Amino acid sequence: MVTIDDYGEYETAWCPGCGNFSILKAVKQALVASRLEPHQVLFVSGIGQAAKAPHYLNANVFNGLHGRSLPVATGAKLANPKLAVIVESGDGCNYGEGGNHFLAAIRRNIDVTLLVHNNQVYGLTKGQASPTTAEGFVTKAQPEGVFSMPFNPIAVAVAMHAGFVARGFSGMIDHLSNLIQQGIAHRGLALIDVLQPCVSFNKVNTFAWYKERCEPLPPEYNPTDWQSAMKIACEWGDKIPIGIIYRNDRIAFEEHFPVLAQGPLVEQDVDGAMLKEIIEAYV
Amino acid sequence: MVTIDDYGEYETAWCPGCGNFSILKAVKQALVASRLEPHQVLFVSGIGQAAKAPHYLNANVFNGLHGRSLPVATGAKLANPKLAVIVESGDGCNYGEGGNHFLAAIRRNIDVTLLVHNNQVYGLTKGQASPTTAEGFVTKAQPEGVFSMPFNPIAVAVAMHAGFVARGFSGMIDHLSNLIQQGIAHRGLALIDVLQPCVSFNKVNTFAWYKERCEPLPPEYNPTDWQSAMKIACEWGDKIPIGIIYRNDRIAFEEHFPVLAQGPLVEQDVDGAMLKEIIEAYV
Amino acid sequence: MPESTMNILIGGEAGQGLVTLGQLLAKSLVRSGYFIAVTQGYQSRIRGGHNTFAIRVGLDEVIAPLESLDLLVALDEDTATLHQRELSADGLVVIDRAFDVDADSFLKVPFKELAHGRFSNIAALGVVGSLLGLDDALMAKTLDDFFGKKKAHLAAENRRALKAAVEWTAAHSTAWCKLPAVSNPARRFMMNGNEAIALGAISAGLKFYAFYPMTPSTSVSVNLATHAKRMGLVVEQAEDEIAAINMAIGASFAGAPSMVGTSGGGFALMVEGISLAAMTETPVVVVVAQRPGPATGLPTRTEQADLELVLYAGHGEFPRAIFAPATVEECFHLTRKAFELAERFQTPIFLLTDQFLADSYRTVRPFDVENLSPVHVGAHAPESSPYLRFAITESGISLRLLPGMSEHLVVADSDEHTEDGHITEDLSIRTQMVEKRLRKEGWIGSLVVPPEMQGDEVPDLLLVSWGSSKGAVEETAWRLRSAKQRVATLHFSQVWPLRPEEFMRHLESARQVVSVEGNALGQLSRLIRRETGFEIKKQVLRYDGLPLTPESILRELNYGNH
Amino acid sequence: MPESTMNILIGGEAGQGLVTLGQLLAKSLVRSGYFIAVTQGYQSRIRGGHNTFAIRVGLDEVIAPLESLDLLVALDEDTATLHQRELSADGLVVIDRAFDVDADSFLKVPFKELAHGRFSNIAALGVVGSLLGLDDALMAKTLDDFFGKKKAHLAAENRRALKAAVEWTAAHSTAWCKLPAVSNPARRFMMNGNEAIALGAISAGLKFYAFYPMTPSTSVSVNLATHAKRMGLVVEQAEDEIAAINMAIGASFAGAPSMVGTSGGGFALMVEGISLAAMTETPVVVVVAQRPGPATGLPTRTEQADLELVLYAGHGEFPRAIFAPATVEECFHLTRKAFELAERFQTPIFLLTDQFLADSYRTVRPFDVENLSPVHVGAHAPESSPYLRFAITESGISLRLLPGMSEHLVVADSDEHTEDGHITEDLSIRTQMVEKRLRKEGWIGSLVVPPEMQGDEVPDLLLVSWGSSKGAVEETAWRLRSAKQRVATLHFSQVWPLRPEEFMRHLESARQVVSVEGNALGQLSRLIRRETGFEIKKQVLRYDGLPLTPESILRELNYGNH
Ligand SMILES: Cc1ncc(C[n+]2csc(CCOP(=O)(O)OP(=O)(O)O)c2C)c(N)n1
Ligand SMILES: Cc1ncc(C[n+]2csc(CCOP(=O)(O)OP(=O)(O)O)c2C)c(N)n1
Ligand code: SF4
Ligand code: SF4
Ligand SMILES: [Mg+2]
Ligand SMILES: [Mg+2]
Repeated sequence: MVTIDDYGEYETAWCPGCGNFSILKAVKQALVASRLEPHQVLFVSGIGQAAKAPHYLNANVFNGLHGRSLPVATGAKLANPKLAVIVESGDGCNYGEGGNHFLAAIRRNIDVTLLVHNNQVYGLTKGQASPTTAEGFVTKAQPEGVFSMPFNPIAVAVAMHAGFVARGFSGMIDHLSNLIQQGIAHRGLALIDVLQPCVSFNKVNTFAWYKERCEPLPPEYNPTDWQSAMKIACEWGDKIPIGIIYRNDRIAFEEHFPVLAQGPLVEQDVDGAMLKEIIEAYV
Repeated sequence: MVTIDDYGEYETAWCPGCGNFSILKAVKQALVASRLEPHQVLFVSGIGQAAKAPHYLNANVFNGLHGRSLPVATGAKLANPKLAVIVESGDGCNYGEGGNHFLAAIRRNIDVTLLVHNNQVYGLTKGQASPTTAEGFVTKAQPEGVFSMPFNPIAVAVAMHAGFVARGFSGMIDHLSNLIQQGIAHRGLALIDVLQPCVSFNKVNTFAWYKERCEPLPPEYNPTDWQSAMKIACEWGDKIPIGIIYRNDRIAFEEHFPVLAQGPLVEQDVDGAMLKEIIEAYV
Repeated sequence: MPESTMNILIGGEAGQGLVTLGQLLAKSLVRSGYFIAVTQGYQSRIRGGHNTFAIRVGLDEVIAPLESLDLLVALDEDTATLHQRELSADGLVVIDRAFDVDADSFLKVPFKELAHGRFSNIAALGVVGSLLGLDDALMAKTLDDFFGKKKAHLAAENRRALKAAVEWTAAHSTAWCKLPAVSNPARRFMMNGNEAIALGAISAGLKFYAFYPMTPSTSVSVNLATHAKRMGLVVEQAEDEIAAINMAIGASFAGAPSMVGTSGGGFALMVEGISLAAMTETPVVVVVAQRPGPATGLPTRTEQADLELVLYAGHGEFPRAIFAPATVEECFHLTRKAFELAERFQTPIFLLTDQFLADSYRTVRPFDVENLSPVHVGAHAPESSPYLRFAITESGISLRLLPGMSEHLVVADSDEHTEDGHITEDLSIRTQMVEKRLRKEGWIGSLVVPPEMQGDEVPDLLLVSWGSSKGAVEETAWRLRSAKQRVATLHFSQVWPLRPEEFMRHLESARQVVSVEGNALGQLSRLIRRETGFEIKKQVLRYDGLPLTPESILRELNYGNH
Repeated sequence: MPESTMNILIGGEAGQGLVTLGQLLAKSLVRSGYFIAVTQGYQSRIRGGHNTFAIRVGLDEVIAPLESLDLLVALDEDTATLHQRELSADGLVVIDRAFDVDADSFLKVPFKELAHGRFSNIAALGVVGSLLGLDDALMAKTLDDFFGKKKAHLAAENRRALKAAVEWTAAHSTAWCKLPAVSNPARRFMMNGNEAIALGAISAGLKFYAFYPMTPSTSVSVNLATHAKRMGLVVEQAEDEIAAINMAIGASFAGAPSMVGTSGGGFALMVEGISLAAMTETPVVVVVAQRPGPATGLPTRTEQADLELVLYAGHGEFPRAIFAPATVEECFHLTRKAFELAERFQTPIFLLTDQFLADSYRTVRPFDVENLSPVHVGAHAPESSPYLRFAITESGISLRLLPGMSEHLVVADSDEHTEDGHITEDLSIRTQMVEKRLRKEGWIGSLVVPPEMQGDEVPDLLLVSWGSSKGAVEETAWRLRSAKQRVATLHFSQVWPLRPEEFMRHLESARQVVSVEGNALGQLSRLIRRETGFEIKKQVLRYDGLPLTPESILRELNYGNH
């Protein structure tokens, strides 16, 4: 049986008090609860503070470019559908630089768990606005405050009929861990947007700020009802709903490829006879 | 008074019967109705069949890279807010290669009219699937049919509270022309997704197919009601609603910059005294 | 043997079935035992405009396109007007009787009647095939094969048009000369560059391919998509080129031999990803089919102006190899070699082709399919832990395990990393890792495809070329030699790395060295000078969007009309 | 005069106020009349780790960083451990008394008490300033200016800590030597490379700037954002680098002098946009602040390995210029020159800097602000129509009108185009347009900043360098000359185009030529050989993420410890 110790414990480069620590803990718990062993899991990340997370546990890791974790994860999943693939990266990475891949991953519904550490700021580059930063938020790069409307990943994902759309909060580890576990179990893209205080650069959306607002959806909430999901997706104010906001059972992308039912591509030989037949057709 | 003749008449490189001809006509009508003279208008396009449209009328034109018309248009509008800036390009250009800019333009709410010739296919490159191609649609590049769910630009734009969201049909020129005129008049990003038959590569969503389904929204429809807009945005089947689906009065992006109230940046001198003061602060 | 070829150009508007006609005629020629080389010229539009499909045919291998025409098949009036001046002395124009143009050399055919108002292109096939002396039955079979079962309903009608045309030609036979017959034609393929790349890749073990459509690379993608289901490939159209290269890297990391295909502008978007592949030491093969730039340029034409872009693509410093196939056969074999190098050296490897070669159908001798082994991916898991993905070795190559395929954990990072793949800011490890990666370049260099020298060892004139221009340059040299000049050629089918010891003596022993390139800056010349100090002072450069031809080269060399 | 400098290194964790301390000390030194050169070393994290802020100070211009330390200010124990071996014979370590480390050379200060448990960094300023002999009042004023009105509430507390520290130092004054006093210090700026670029750009008329944050370029963006409102600039953080370059192109097309700033990986994403700017002949200035690659590499360190990337970025062929400022002054002036060239030649112009220079504060002599005229944008509308945006001219430069600013229509296309800017597939126009664009390169070449030669005309050793390594190389030469060697330096602050006639004789007359570069492949050497054939056989290369120093160069030259 896999235990939390199998996932190790490492020194990090994060600031003391950062919300990332709790997310890391929740991830480990979820992996254990999912009975996954380290070598069965592939973490793909981009660049940013959040993107360092996979370095701090035992697993396969591909820490790629800023904004590009979803395509890498998609490729890896399509090469080896047996891997449990988890993307872990920041709000800037996934909704900023990587916005186009976010849309495409939802459309594909590739079986990847997408964990976005959403601290509403670019942490690693020292506090510029991210796509989820609130209007009016002042930074050194936005001295007059942010002019753009914040990106609502949940609303866009629900509008696009993503297969699994959830919001968590780093301050509620068990709740979050459970969401991640369900996300991993879900066949298809599972978006989990995790509200995460950045103690160094976000002095507005602090731990206390989130704590005061985050409220788990009631047990009777039905995440398969698109209409109400769309409504919940837009709630963001004194109350911020957390939990699984929407889900459906769209077929996972990799299931469209019969070849992948046979397992990892690397294990499959080149069919010489078929190749010959194909080449001979050029006569 | 500007007339339709001021906008000229040119030979095109389009296939006979292509829906682009009608869109071109509607655009010219709308420009005339908007009392805009050719030199007051800047068309920005990408690459594709739709993107050639601005070559076929008289106006200022920047025909840039595939997928990148929105950033070019944003830069141009921010340099000269007096220009009426219209982006005209295809579904592949705007929702595929340019997906990230589509999201950012909506968030900014830059005052640009975004005209998407949506033929649900990549025309110029000979018929591969585009982001709006229906699931199961077979092409040479997708011989097993498209696996991804089509992108619904209207739903995403409404979910993101875009300022002006409309759908038109090339087969209803006057209706379309009116939408375009209203889009130009709207201060902020105006998305007009135009259903456009591609006679060469889309044998499913033909003129007849659209004609049968497209239905103008009833006069009593209230596009300022977000909830019902979200519902209408998802209608796509035997009936496809056309018209202004959603609008609000978010402030246009360029209005955040006091300097732009003074007109084009090129007309504004470098304030030498202020520069001196700034530089002297480095002492 | 260049002089004994015949050059046929079919011209017309897009949408007239010109490519179908060209392919059918080409295929019929190949099956009849001839060698062909096709040059396609088309515009960035789907209907209308002026497109061409030229077939140069001969009894021996045809290596280059030619400007001078023997037979012009004009599907519209424009074609006759535009190309008549390229017609050789006894050249013939085949044209629809309906057009109001005429000359002695015109064979005016009642296409509409022959084709009953449809399939004029099939009627043209019949006329041209008959003029050339092709067997009717062979043409009919080629027609059937082409339309296959799917379009069987068209087969009968097509055959009728063909038959009518053949009969009409027999009845109106002119004095125009047929091709010399080939007895017992050998079994050969008709294949273009992009098809050969796709097949070469599959034979090398390709399992994952990602792309975003872009002329002239798209047909690699379409070919792979066509064979995907039967060969168990995953072929995916990405949302953009950035996604394509990153998907390929992810798939390769997880064990699938992977490739992407694009052209200059799309490749420009992959530049960051190339650097990622190099840093994470992930094998990936990148096909760049060149077309004229900058920016969108001339999207359907040809050029050789992205050598430098590909050579220096990616921030930071790392090893790579660049193949530039000269022929369709080389497209096949160098693609295979690219996969081998990619897997072995765990770094991006490039195939640099162009629109001309991509679309150029050729007669190709059958491949020895049985003996084409695919690459071996990854290594066996070591017995001991911890596994060090980036172990610093003398060769620079580290044992590559695949994630999920053993209990060992595989960690890769785009940041500088320790031997176990984790992010580090230790500057002494940094130095070692830079050197480790660069050591691989030495090894790659020891395996280069050497440039090919042909002709006099001590020539008066040495013509240097790379990639698809090889044939045009060799034919130029052949012509000059026929005119008793001492001319040699030095051709590079791999443009990086270069091994000066393999070609310096050729450059130095020639009285004059001229480089012939399809670009405006002489990019190979510059590279040769960078690597050797040798300056190639004279250059024949072409950058109007058309492939180099013997005539164009001779003109620039001031040898007039050879 | 390098030997009469003093080298101070402040080390500690991120988050300890080390940069603030460094800036205050540096500013106090500049205001006291000294010249400084700062080297910042930091890690890719916000808190913790090991960061350094080194200030080399002297009476004359300080041109290079140094490894050997005279004063080590250790805000943590690690700093003492890591850097003690760099301490010169009579060097001193200033460290908190609380730490359990000791040696003769340690001055142990009760920082917590002096600062009342807060603002240890300000107490350190007091101690170090006093040791150096700085005036208390000047330090106090510098402190006030720094925290300004916004943080006035901190001012009193800070001044108390400063005062306590100054007094403590006076009481515990060691024999450690002060700096020689400067009477009547001149008014000078303290400025780093990125600040100078921002100011240079504003003075040149910059009106639009787009960026996506990326170390070490971000401070250009932040500086411009800071001044935007007062100077009437539009500064916009884009959704990605592709958007940034395309926005800048759009803004420039519409008349705003435009710039983007990024680093290697972000620049890789702009490569397609660069080609677009060239094709549409739209002026744009591109700042590339280098850091070590490939991929994410070492994001906060320095390197000079993207010369080739920038030189060949963009598919297709077109003219460009690349400036590589050597100093903060050059950052200012060459940015201005970049804007001038961009406007005049209507093509992308590059500024290639690096983390070292970007973050290196220097003492800078005041600019003559009154006489810095901004660029002139666009031309006057011609009286006659039609206006041809891309008129083919002898110089290659066409009259640039701005859309909406006259009744003339301005049309630009990324496709090949006619003189009026509309898409064309006419291949003879294509040829003319390629040549028109490339003709501009000749003109740009005639305006290059010539490389700077210093020292013996016929040296035994010629050191060749580019960009920010100039100072280290010149100081190396100076040291060798002091040791009676005949050494000269040849430095390039513009790396493209090159004009061999300006430097060939220097290369050829030296007995030995050695290039000194912050990369692993000797990229400038390769370029020089490509352009001239001259091979620089020996290279001193550094690629561990740190800037070149005189010591590191001398070590590689095997001149031991000079
Ligand atoms: C192509 C590219 N552009 C920019 C950067 C610089 N960069 C590194 S991390 C980052 C932002 C990170 O923000 P986010 O994804 O929200 O992560 P966080 O640090 O907040 O966890 C940026 C802009 C980069 N590494 N690569
Ligand atoms: C970076 C880049 N990638 C790919 C292409 C090739 N390309 C040109 S047009 C096009 C698709 C056009 O589709 P769409 O935008 O829907 O326009 P349509 O032709 O259907 O009107 C593509 C993929 C390109 N020019 N540039
Ligand atoms: S900067 Fe913010 S996100 Fe990054 S480690 Fe520190 S607290 Fe966490
Ligand atoms: S291919 Fe389709 S979109 Fe393009 S011109 Fe033809 S019909 Fe129109
Ligand atoms: Mg963030
Ligand atoms: Mg389309």
